[in-house]
Amino acid sequence: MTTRRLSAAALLLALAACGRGDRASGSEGDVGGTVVISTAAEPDFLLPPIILSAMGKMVSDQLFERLAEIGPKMNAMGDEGFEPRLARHWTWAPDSLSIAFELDPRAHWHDGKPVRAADVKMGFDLMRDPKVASPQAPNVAEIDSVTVRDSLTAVAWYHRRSLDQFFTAAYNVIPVPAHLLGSVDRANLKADPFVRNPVGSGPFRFVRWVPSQLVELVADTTYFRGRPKLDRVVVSIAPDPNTAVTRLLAGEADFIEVLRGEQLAQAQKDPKLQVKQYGGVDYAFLQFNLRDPKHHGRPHPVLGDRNVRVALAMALDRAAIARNVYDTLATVPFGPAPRSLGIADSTIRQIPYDSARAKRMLDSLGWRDSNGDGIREKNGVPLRFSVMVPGSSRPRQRVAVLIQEQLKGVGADVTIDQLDFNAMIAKLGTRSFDALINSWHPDPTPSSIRQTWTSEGSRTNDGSNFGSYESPVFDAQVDSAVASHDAKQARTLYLRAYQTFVDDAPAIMLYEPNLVAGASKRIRLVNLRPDAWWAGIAQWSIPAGERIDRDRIGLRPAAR
Amino acid sequence: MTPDPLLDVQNLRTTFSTDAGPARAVDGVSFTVGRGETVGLVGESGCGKSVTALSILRLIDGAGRIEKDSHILLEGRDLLSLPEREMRDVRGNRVAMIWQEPLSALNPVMSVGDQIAEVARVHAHASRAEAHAKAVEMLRLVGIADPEQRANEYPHQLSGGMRQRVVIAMALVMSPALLIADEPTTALDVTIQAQILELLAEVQKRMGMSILLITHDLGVVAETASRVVVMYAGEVVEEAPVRELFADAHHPYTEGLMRAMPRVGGTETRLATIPGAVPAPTDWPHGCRFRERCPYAWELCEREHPPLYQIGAGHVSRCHLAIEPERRAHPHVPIAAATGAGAGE
Amino acid sequence: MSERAAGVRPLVSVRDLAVHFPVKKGVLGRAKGAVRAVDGVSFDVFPGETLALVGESGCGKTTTGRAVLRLVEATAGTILFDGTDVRALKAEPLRKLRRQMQIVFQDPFSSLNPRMTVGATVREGLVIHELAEGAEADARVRRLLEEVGLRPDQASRYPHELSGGQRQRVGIARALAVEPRFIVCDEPVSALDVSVQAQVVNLLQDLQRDRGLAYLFIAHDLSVVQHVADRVAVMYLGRIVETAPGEALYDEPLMPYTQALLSAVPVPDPDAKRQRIVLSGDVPSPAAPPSGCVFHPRCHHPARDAACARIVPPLEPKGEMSGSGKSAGAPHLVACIKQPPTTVDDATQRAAGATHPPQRYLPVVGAR
Amino acid sequence: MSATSGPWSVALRRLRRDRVAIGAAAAIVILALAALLAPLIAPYPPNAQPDIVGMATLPPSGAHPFGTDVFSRDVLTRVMYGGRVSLGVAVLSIALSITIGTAYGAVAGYVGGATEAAMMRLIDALLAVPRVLLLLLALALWGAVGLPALILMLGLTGWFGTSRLVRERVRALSRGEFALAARALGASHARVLWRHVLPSALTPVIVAATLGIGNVVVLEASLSYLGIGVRPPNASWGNIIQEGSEQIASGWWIALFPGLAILVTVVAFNLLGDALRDALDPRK
Amino acid sequence: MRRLLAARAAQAVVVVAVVATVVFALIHLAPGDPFGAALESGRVSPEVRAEWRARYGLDRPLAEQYVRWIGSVARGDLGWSFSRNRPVAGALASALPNTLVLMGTALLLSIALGIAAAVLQAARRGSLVDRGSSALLLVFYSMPEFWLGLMLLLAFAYELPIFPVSGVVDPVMHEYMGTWGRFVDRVRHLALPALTLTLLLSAAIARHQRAALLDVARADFTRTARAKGLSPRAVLLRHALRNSLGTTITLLGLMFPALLGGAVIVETVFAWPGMGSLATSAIAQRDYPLVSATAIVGAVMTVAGSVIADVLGATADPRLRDA
Repeated sequence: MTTRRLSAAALLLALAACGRGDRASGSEGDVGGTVVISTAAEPDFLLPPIILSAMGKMVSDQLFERLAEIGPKMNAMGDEGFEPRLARHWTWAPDSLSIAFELDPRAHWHDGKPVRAADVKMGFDLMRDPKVASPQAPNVAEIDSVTVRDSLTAVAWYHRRSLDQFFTAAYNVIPVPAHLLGSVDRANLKADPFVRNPVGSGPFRFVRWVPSQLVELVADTTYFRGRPKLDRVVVSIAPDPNTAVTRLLAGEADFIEVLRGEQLAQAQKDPKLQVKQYGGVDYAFLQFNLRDPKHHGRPHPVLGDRNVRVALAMALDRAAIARNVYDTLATVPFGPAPRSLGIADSTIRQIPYDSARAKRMLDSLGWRDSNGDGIREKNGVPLRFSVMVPGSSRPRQRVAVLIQEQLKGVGADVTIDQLDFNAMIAKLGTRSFDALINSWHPDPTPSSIRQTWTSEGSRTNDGSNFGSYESPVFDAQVDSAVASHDAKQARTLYLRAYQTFVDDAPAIMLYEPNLVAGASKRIRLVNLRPDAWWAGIAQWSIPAGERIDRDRIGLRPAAR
Repeated sequence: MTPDPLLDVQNLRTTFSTDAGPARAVDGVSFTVGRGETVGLVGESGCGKSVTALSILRLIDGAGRIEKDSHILLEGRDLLSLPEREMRDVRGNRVAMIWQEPLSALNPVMSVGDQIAEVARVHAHASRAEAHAKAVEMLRLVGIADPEQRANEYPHQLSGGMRQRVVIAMALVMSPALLIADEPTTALDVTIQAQILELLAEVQKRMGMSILLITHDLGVVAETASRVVVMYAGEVVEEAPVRELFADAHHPYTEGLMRAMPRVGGTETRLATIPGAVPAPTDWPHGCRFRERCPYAWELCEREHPPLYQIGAGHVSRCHLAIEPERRAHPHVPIAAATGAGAGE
Repeated sequence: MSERAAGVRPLVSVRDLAVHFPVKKGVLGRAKGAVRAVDGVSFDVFPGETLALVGESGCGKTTTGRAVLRLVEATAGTILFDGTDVRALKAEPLRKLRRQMQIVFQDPFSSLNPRMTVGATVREGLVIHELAEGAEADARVRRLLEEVGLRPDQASRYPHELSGGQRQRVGIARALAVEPRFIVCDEPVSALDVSVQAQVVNLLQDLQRDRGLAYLFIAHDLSVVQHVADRVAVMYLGRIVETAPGEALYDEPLMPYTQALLSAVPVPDPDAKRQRIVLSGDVPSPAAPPSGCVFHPRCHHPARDAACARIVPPLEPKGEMSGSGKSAGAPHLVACIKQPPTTVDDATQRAAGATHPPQRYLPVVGAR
Repeated sequence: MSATSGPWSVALRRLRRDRVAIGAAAAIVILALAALLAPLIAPYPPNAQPDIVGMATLPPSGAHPFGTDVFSRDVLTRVMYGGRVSLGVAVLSIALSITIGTAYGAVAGYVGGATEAAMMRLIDALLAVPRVLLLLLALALWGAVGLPALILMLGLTGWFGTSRLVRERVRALSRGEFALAARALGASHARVLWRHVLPSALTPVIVAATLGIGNVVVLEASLSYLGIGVRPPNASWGNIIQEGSEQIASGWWIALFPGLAILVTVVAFNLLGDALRDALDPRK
Repeated sequence: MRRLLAARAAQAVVVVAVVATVVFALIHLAPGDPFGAALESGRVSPEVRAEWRARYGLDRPLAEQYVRWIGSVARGDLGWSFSRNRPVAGALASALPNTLVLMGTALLLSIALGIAAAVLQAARRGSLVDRGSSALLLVFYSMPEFWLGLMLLLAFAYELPIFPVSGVVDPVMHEYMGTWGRFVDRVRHLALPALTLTLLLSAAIARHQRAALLDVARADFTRTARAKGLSPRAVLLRHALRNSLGTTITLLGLMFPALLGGAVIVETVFAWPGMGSLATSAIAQRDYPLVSATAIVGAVMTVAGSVIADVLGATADPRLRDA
C-alpha cells in the first residue's frame, strides 16, 4: 500500500495537506505519551524540497511548518479559509501577480534562531535550482520567484494569475533554515548531513533516524503556537506491510494508516485496538494503452478500439472484485475522481456488468474464436494483452488474477506482468505496455485530472497519462471546467467530462477503497483526513490513566 | 599343550552376520600360549587369524559375535564371562595389542606422547605429569631418539618404522602378560621389518611377556616363534614346535604353503602352488575344508571332517593322512606342476 | 651400458632417466623445490629377459616403470623402445606404440574398472587398437582368459566378484590382449597371498616362455625377485646402486645397501643362523637426498668416510662378467667408491677427505 | 551370483531391501504422479474462480479437501498443479546444473595444472556468494522471468558444488590405476575420461543430484516467498504458500498443504539420497 | 599456520576480485541501462540525469567502467546508495553487526546443539533416541527457512506472544532502558530468528557429525583406543569426537554461503535489519551500488568464514597444520 502511494508520487506531492489550526490546549492530564506509527515505508529525506516519498512527507510535515494551512472546507481556490501558520498574514498585490507573506515573529527554528523571510526564499530556491533536481519543481512552476522584502516579509511573484496560486505558495513552498543551508553544495544536497538530521520549525523536533528501523521525533515545548500534546512520535519502519500490521497487533506499535481484510478483522476483535474509517482519495483502475507499444504512431491493435474496451468493461464484475479484495471497504468509482472529493456522483452513466452482452459485442466486432483455443481473434490478431502490476501491491496482484479469469470467460487472454516498481515506472515512461492496474492519490483540486488523463498529460515528460488517451472532446470539456470560476458550473462541466471518459473507457474504474486506520485504544485520534491522516498528530493525545511504559519516557533524551 | 598356560583359547567360535548368511570366520579354534613364549599364528588372508586376535580382546563389534560355548582363559580367568568393565581392565593392561598399519592405528590428532600416556592414565591412574614421564620412558625403551621431543609430535610426522615403535611403546606401558602382534611388520619395508622384529625380541627378553604373533610370513615365524599354529578356513589345521613344523609339516596345506614360498637362496626355478582359493566363510565345505585344493584328498576327506590328530610331541594336524600316511606318496597331481588353469579359484 | 652378446640389441634402453615432481606451495602453485623421485637411472631390457627393479618403498622403482611407458613424464633422459625415442613421440604414435609395451599393476582391484566386466576389460585393448571386433573379439577374449587360467564364462563377471588372484589374472590378460613385447610388472604379486602369489609368478614365467616377452619386474620382495629375474637392479633414493645377474647379486652383493637388504629378508628356516645387518634410521626424503653417495648416512661399510659424503659414486663394474642363460655376460655394476675396484682413485678420494682406502667388504656371502 | 551384478544392479538390490528408501521412493512417485496427472485427476480446473464472493477462503470440506483460496479456487487442485511446476523446475534445473557441473569439473579435474587451478578459483569465488543472493541479483536484473528462464537461472547457479565434487573424483580417478591402465593400453584421453573416469565419478553426483532436488524445491519456494520465483498465474508450491502466508490466520490451510507437500518431497528426496549413498557405498 | 593464513588471505583477494567481476558482468549483462531505473523517474531533468551518469562513469566505455569499478572496490569505496540515500559503506556498517550477531549466535548454538545431538545419537546408535532424533532433525533439515520462520512467528509472536515479531531491539524503549534491560531486550528480539537458523543449521551439523562419528568409530585407531582399555565414553569423547570435528569444521566452512543465504531469508522473515534485509531491499529497489556491495561483503564474509574454518580445522587436526 505504501508503494501504491509512491506510484502516485507525482500527484501526491501536489497535494494540499490542510489542517485545522487548533491551538494546543487541554489539561496537564492529556499532555505526554508516545505514539509509535507502524509503516513499511522509509522516508527518503527529511528536507522538504527533495522529498519524494509519502513517509518523508508525513515526517517532514511534523518538523517543518508551512506558511498557511488550508481551511476546514478544504478550499484550494484563492485564500478563503486558509489559516495562518508561519505567516501571520498576507497581502495580495493589486494585479494579483504577487503575494507578500508577513512572518510571525515568534516562529523560530529548533536551534533557537527566528524564522526569517530569507528562509522562505531558500525553500523556494532549493526547489527551483536545477542542481538540486527537486522532484517538486513542477509544483511551484507557477511561481516566478520569491524575494525578501524585509526580514519578516517574503514575496512570491507569479507568472500569471490562477485559482490555486495562493495554495501553491502557502502549501508547496516550505521555508527551510537559510542559516544552516546557505553554504551547502546544492549538487550534493542529498548527501548533506542536514537531510538526515534536519532542524525544523514545526511542533516536533527531530531526534534520530536509524535507517530501516525508526525515525524519532519529540515535542518542541517552545513551539510558538503551543506544544503538541504528545511527547514523542516514533515512526517504526517494518520491511514489509505484513510486518507493519503485525507490530500493531502485537502491541509494539500504536498506529497504522491502513488495515484491511483479515488483519482488519483481527484488529476489530482485539480489545486493545480501535479501528477508524477515514475515507480516502485513492482510486484504482485498469488502464489501457491506446497506442501500439512498439509503434507509438499507431493505435493499439487490440485496445485501440473503444468498443473492445467497452466490451471488456462489460465483462468485469467490478462489484464482486471490490468485494473479494476489500470486502465492504471499497466501492466502484463513478468516474476518474473519488467520491470523497464530492465532484463525481451517481448521475454518471456506467457500463453495466453483462458478460453475455460483452460476448455478443465482441462477436459483432469481428473478434471470434476461430481456432478453438478459447481466445478470440480478428484478422489473425488474438484478443490478448498483458497487464502490469507492481510486485509490491498485493491487492492489485489479486485484482489482476480476478480480472484475468473474468476476461478469460469472454475469450480474452490476459497475461499478468508482475514488475518491481522501478521497472514498471521505466515501462510507463517509454509507454511500452498494454495495460496496467494503477491507482491515483489525487490532490483536492479536480484540475489535477489534466496531468493524468488529458492529451497534455500524454505528451509532456511530466505527464502521467501513460495510456495516451487523447480525446479532443474530453480535453475541451476539462479545459472549460478548469477555466470556470463558478463552482456549480465547474461541477457540471467536470461531470460532463467524466461521462465522456467513462464512455470512451480508456481505463476501467475498479474501486476506491475506504481507508481504515488501526490504533491503540489509548490514543485519542484527531483529524484523520482522507488525504493526510497525519494532519492532526500534534493534537493526538493519550489520557494519563491509560499510559503504558513507553508513554512515561517523557521528554528526556535517549540515554546514548 | 603347555602346562598352566597364560592363555588358553578353547573352542573359540566367532560368527559374523552378512548379506550372504552367517560367516563362521573363526570356527572352533583352540590353542594355548605359555608364559614367556612366542606363538606364531599363521595363515593366509581370510583364515580367521585376525578375528581370533580381536576375539581374545573382545573387540568384535557390529555384525560379529562370539558364540556362547567359547572360552578364552587368561591366567585361568574366562575373559568371555567378564563384565565389560573388568574386561577394560584387561585390555592394554594384561593383554596388549599391536597392529598391522601403524599409521591408521594411531589417532592422527593426538600427540604420540598423549596416546601412550593415556594408557598409564587409565590403568595406573597416573597423574598427567607421571603419565607423560612414562610415555617418554617408553619411547626411549622402544629406541626412539630424542623421546622428549618426539612425544609432542603427531603420527603423521613420524616415519613408518617409528610409528610402529610408538604402537609398541603404547602396548608395553603396563608390562602386559600377553602381547598380541597382528602382522606387525607386513606394512613395513624389509629393513624396517628387521628393526622391529629385533625390537620385539629385545623387549620380550627384557619384560618376559608372551607374544602371540599373527603373520602370513613363514620367514618371520621361523625367526621369532617357538611354536606355530597354522590356521585355514577358520580352523586350526596344524600346530607344532617351530623346528618340527619346518622340518616335517604334516598338513597338506602347511606343506603347500612351505613349497609355494619363494625363498632367498632357494634353488627351485619353479614354485609349487596350491590350486584354487580359500573358500568363503559363509560356505565352508563339509568334510575337510581343504580337500578341494588338496593333492591327496580321497573320499574320507569329503565324508568326515577331520579332527586334530596327534602327530608327535606337541604336534597336531587336522588331516586324515594321520591315519593313512601311505597316501602321501600318491598325490593326484605332481605338486610342483599344479599351476595354470586353476579355474577353481 | 652392457655390450654383451654382440648383435643382441636391447628392446628397452633407458639412459639417465630423471623424474622430478615439483613441490607446490602458495596460491598460484609455484614450484618450490622438487622431489627427485628418479634421479639418473640407466638400464637395458633385452628381448625375452626379465630385469627386476628392487628397492624399498619410495625408492622410485614404480615411477621408473611408469616413466618408461610415459605414464608419467620424465624430466630428463632418453628412453628407446626398439630404437624409437619414446619421449619424443607425439600423442598418436605414442598411443600406437603402447600396443607393444604394457603394464600389470600391483593392486589388482584398483587397477580394474569396477564398472566393467572382465570381458569388457580384456576386450578394450582390442577395440582401441582395432585388432578385432564382434565375434572374433569375443573369441579372442575367451582364448586370453583361458590362457591366464580363467574360465571363459567368467567374462561376464565384475572385478568385485573375483578373488585377488583372479583379478590379477584379468590384469595380465588385459595386458596380453594387445600382444605386447614388453611388460612392466609393477609389484604384480605383492598384494597376493603366498599360495596365489606362486600361481601368478608361474603364470608370468610361462607367458614369458611362450611369447618371448621381456619384463621389467618391479618388486620389493627379494625372494620373489630371485625366482623370476635374469638380472636385478637395486634402487635406493631414486638411483640404481647395484645391478647384476641374479646369481651374482644374491651370491655376492657388493653394495652395502644390497647387503643389508638381503640380510634382512627373513628365512623360513628356524635353524638358519645368519648375520643380520640392521640398518639404523629411515630412508631420507627424496626431496633432500644426502650429498655424495645417497646411502652414506646409513652405511655400515668399514671404510666409510668423509669422501662418501662428497663423491657421487659411479655405477661401475666390480666383478667379472658373470651370469648364465639369458643374463650371460652381463656385468656386475656397483655404485660404491669403497668397494674395490673403483675408478675413483685414491688421490681423488683423499682430496675429498677420505681416511680409509677402499676395501673389499662382504659380510653376507652366499645367501644362496 | 547372477550375471547382472554390476555396481548399479547391486545398488538397486540394496535399495530394494531398504524399507526407508522404498517409502521415500513411493512418496516421490505419488507426488510426481499427482503432479503429472493433474489435468486428468484434479477435481477442478486449476484457475477457475467459481464464486469470488461466496466461496473464497473456505476451510477444508468434502468438496474441497484442502479448502479454497482467496479466489475461491480449489487448493488441492492448485497443489497438484503446483507440483508440476515445483518438481518440474527442480528436476530440470538439477539436470542442467549436473550437466554443466560435470562437464566443467571433469575438464578441470582431468586437465589439471594451471588450467585446473584457474577454473577452481572461479568456482571458489562463485561458491562464496550465497546462492540466494546470486539468484536474487540475477532474477531482479532480468526482471520478470518465465519458467524456462527460472529453470535456466537455477541451473546456472547450481552447478558449482557439483563441479567441485566431479573435479575431485575425476582428479583422483584419472590418476588412479585403472585409468592409468587404460592409458597404457593406448586409450585416448577422451576414451579414458568417458569410459573409465566419468562413470565412476558420477556416483556421488547422482547422490548429490537426488539431495539437490529437495534443495531446489526449497529454493524455489524461498524465491517465490521473496516474490521473485515462479510468478502467477502459474501455481507453484512456493507461491501458493506466499499467497497463503497472508491469510495465515483466517486461511491456514492455503499455506499448510503446499508446505506439507514441500516437506514431504524434501524429506523423501533426502531419505532417498541417503539410501542411495549407502547403497552405492563400496565399503559395504 | 602462518603460511596457511597468508595463502588463504591471497586466495581471498582473488575470490573477492572474481566476485566483483561477476557482479559487474551480471549488472552489465542485464538488459537495459543498469542504473536506468533509478534515474528514470520523470521528475529528473535530462541535464541532471546526464550529470549523474557522468558522476558514476556510466557514459564511459565498459572496459573503463570495469577498471574504475575494480579500483573503487579495492579502495573500499563502495559508492552511493540510491535507495538509502547514503553512502553504501554507511548502510553496510549499520547492517553488518546485526547479521554478525545473528549468524554468530546461530552458529555457536547450532554447533553446540548439533554436536551434542550427534554424540548422543552415536552413543546410542540404532536406539529409539537415535532414530527418533534423526527423523526430527531430518524434518528440520528439510524445511524451507522461511516456512519454519513463519511457523515460529505464528506460534511464539502471534498466538503465544512471548517474543517480539521483528527488529533487533524494541525500537522505542531500547534507548531508554538500563544495561540489563537492554540485554534482555536484545535477547528477546534475537530469540526467534536465531532459533530458526539454529534449528536448520544444527540439523545439518548433527547429520554430518553423526555420520563423521560413525565413520571414525570404524577407524583403526578407535579400535586401538578400545584395546588400550578405554571406556566407550572415553573413546567417543577423547578419540572419535576430536577426529570427527575436523570434517564438521570443514563442512561449516563450506556451509557458510548457505548459512548466509539462510540468514538472508530469515532476516527477511523477521525484519532483522542486517545484510540480508539490506540485500533484498536493495535488489527490490534496483540499488545496484548497494547490491554489488552486499554481494562483495557476502563473499568477504564467506572467505573469512572459510579461513576461520581452516584455522580451526588445523587446530583440531595437526595434519593440516603442516600442509
